[in-house]
Amino acid sequence: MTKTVILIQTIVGGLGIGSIYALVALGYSMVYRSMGLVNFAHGSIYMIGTYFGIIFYRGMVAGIHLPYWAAFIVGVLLTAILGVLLERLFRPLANLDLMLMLLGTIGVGIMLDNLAIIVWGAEGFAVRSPLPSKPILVGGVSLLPQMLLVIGVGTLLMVGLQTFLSRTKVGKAMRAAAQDREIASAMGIPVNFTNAITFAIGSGLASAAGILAAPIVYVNPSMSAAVGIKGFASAILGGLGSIPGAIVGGLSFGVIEAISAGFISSAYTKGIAFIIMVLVLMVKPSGIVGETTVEKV
Amino acid sequence: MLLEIENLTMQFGGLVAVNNVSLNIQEGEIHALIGPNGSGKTTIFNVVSGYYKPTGGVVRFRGKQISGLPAYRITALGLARTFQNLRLFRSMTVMENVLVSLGHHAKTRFWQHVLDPFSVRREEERLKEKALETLRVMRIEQYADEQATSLPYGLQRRVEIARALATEPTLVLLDEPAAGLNETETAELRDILLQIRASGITVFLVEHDMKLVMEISDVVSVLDYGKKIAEGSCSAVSCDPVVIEAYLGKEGE
Amino acid sequence: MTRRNVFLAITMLTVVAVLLGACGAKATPTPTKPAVQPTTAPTTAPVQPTTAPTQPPEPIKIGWIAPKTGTNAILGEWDERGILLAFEAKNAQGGIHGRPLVLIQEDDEADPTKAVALAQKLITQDKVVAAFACTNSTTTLAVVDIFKEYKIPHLTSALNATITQKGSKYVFRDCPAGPAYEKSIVDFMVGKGFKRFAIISDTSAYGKGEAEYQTNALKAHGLEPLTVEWYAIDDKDFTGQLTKILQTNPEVILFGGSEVASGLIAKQARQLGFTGQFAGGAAIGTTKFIEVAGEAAEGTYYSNPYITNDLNDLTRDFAARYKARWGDEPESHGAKAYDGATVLIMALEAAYPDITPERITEELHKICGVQGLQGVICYDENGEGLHEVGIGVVKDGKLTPVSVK
Amino acid sequence: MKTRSTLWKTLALVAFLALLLAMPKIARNDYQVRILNMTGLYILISLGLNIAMGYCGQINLAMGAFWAVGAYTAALLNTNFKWPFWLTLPAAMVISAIIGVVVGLPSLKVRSHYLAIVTIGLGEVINIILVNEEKITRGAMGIPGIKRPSLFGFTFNSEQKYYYLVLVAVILGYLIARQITRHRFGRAFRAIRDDYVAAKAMGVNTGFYQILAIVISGVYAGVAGVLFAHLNTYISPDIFEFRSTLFVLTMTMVGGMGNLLGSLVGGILVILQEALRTFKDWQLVFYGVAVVLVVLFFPGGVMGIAQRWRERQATRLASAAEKEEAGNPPSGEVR
Repeated sequence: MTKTVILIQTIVGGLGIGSIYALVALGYSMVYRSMGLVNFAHGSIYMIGTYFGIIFYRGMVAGIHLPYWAAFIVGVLLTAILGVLLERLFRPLANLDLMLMLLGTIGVGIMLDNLAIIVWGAEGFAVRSPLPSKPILVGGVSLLPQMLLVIGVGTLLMVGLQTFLSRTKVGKAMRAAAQDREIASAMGIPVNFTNAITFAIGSGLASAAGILAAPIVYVNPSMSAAVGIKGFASAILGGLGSIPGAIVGGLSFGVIEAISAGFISSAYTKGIAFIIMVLVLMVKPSGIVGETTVEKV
Repeated sequence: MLLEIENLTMQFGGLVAVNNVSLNIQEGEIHALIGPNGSGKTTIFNVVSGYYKPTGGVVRFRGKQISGLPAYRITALGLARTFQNLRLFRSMTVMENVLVSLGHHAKTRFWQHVLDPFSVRREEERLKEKALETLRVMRIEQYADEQATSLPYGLQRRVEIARALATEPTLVLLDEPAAGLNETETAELRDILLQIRASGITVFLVEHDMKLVMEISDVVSVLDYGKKIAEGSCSAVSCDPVVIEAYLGKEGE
Repeated sequence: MTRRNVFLAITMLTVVAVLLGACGAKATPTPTKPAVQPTTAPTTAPVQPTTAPTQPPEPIKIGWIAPKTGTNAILGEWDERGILLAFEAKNAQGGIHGRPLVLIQEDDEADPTKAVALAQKLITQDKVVAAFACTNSTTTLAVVDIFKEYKIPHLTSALNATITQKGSKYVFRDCPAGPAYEKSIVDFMVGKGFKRFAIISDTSAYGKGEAEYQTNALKAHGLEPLTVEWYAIDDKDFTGQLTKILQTNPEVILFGGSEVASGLIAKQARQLGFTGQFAGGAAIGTTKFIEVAGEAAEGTYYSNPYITNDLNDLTRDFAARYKARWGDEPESHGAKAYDGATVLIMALEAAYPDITPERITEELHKICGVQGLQGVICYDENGEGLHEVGIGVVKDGKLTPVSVK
Repeated sequence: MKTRSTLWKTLALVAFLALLLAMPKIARNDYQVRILNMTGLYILISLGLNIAMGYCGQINLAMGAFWAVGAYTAALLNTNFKWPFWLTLPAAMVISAIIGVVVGLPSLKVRSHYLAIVTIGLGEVINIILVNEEKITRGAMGIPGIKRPSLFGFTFNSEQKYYYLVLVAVILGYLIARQITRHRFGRAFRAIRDDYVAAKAMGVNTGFYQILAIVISGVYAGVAGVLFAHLNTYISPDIFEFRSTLFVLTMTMVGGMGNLLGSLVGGILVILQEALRTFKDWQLVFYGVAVVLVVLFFPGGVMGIAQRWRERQATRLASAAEKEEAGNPPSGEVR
């Protein structure tokens, strides 16, 4: 392997896990943008969302065995519904200050995590990939079909989301509501409805990330913590509330991790990623893509 | 010259909020800055008090350049301000609000706060006495222990001014102190402002209430679209056709 | 401080007292406990008088501290299953001379602070005579001193070598220590002619320990690992570490971390084109590793005293009962716990009727020549009972013995 | 009237202190005293967090790391150089203060959610260093054999004896926190929290006070760390992971942010959490539910309930005052 091949290989791996972070970060950013709420239970939604899909794929519910793509759709839809319910629960939190939000949503996260342990057990399981496990070799770089699926579907979802927000009526309403709640509701946009949709989409994306990643990673209730924090860090790194920011943040976080593991120090992987995040924020306090806000006097 | 504003320009992105304004304030005067909404009055205040770094020009206070200094340093040099939208500390009583401003006059060190409660208590009493004096000037000493934000609006305005005065400034910037006040309150405010000037503090004032401005100001500067269009005594300015046009133009909109 | 605040504070303190009383009032029943309800613990009288003939036999309380939530929950689950299997069987036969065994279970969340407090709870509040504590290395290291201080024997499933080197005569390991596993596998691999080793492990106390033992074992053969790479226990993508490892062109990748992460690493290494050999210690000879690694597990060598369920009559019987009770194939962690429970039961039998921590400790130290699932158990003065591990290989997705000790 | 209420206060305080002194006797066994000791340590950390977050509005989610810094300083100095508790304590205070400046610096640049993740990140980095710098910290294996403190030949070698050490630390910690927050420093902190912009205009050197608040919180956690290291005699990095920060955050908010008594009251949570153990698997589910309920219905925590009552009183007064001035409606700008 030449140096370039190694570098590309490392970056591809980083992009794979980065796509997961990005999809999770999108949930944080969308909900923050529309409700001003940072949902720290989002990691748990990611975990529950994964289970919601995979239990059908593995035939854990009344022996129903769905094909992977069908389980994917069912899981995403179920998680979207869960998102709508959670939006209702979180609505009173949206106007509180950051720490109450943090605590309230973390409380819900603890609840979800432990309910998952009670329902599905703490042990967890490995998931078989629906695609061949043999990697495709391109110029010395080995590409795993499932990883390509993650990156591909992830990209599709992100592009789709952007189109939905900019082209459709509901999407435009959501953007308007995100910009200014009061004006939007004065204009007759049902803000609670658009919030619910936002929450549903954010949760659905997290579920999609989880189900896509499941064959690569391992599914258990404690998978929520690490992805939850890194997804949030990604959203912040890109600029909280920005859709492109979440994508850029997620992908960069994944790539930074992979590169520091491969080229700097594997023991300090997470530490290096966090340090880079802090340094970026020092230079650009609103994240890579985030808008700089002028301090209002 | 107490305050010199020289060729000040403030740009936000493409928007020029203040355009090459020069302005001088003499010691001991009440200097009013007037102009239609959005003409850049508050922006000048924000630059002078250190919240914005000007994109052009300099501000000197007693001959020392202050543009670019952090706000708290400018306050420490003797230049205090109030805010157009009240910005009282909501968790504090009126007394505490004023005590915050007295903070940088305190002599006790941090270790004394940890280990030497006696000198801290002595100092606290001294500061409270000082704060009460300021409250008396603003005639709100009877509200000292009330939650500041629970007071009626007119009184909150006065707490805002009291807080600025407590920093012991030589120049105080008042941003629309009469906004939202009724006639009696405005009249009282006028007396207070004159009293402040009498005590040797220079007043730089942004105000929409023309009656008040004309009654008390020594010098009036007029801004329009970020430019200074007139300056002079009250009578001179109020007859200036440019000023009248600026105001009429605004009314005609 | 206003008067109201003072009152509030006093009220709160009263609440504290009540709460303390509340959690002291009942010895928590366990899910598998027979119908006998322990009577409310009296406030004084540390030792109960032996059972009066008219009263139902008093249960023997054994403590258990392990994670039931968090990343390490799986360890707790396996441990619990093995112990309960042994205890239930014993209770079905009437317990220790009619006294049923009760397992008082506490979740330490793999947090050493919690583990210490829970050890004190089990000892001073529930008044257990012995305990299983703990399954993780750091939690165990944290509680060893506590059990020593209160002179209560405890069995641990953790592998870190230093656990038994802290001068406590109350700690017993229910499996061989980490170095035994790693030395055996490294010796075996070197014996097969391999010379180029790379190590990948996690940064937990377990992973750090195993990697260190592997490195030491290699050094004993005059070899150095080509590289030692690390990951955090919740990492899922190892491309960075693996590309770095592959650059060193190793013949063997040694796993030091847990079963799940090692399984993922095996899978990802194969996908990155690694064609060499995998090998590892305790965590690798498990069905979980095979489940996660899938085809990539094939041909992996592992060291374990419990090589397979299909080793002898004892293990086959255990596997059958385990499957019947838990609906799952057993693996080495369950076997460790089962062995631990077995020797504890033997010590209790031997100590009867004088079932005190001191007597149990004595009896545990006397245990020697007991045939367990993992081999012949014989405790030395440090509490190490097993020293030999065998070698196995993953063949057709099954754990298969290569050499048995 | 006044003297009577003072008498009441004194009596109540004496009774309270007597109760505190008697706690180890009331507790039934070492485990319960242990929980009380841990409660004391958590209260110390919570006091620090309360000053930073409750008073100054400075988010510091690296409290677990500060706790670790204190504990590791004590452990390393004690085991390597045989420094006694009375020397490790000031050493750890100095070191946590230095780390406090480092963690505090970003607060000058970033705010709210951004600051939250920055402090989480820096906390993680400290923990990762503890895990990986084995030559110094012994890594994940932790440091055993830390000595119990002794004073004039009296060794705090049991939970009961240690309780009094912790008690003294908590009382001192509370009194000092009270002293800091009541006067100039406290006012500057609250001014920054209430209105950052206005605080600057009132001559408050916001940057200095922001960092000071983080430093104070770090020193409190550091002191708790020293006490913890000498109590537990064994420490390892996994004790100080992010969940410990979360727990302190939770207890402070349940008690009441911005009120030092809130930290004391929040200590109940340590005990409550132990009491919830009865529910086995459901323990943490109930814990989560309880947290959500507190946030939704008592956002100010226990102390907030008292506060709310007082505020309602105040608004009633204010509205009465406004009615008096009826006929001159204040401008729409009033709230």
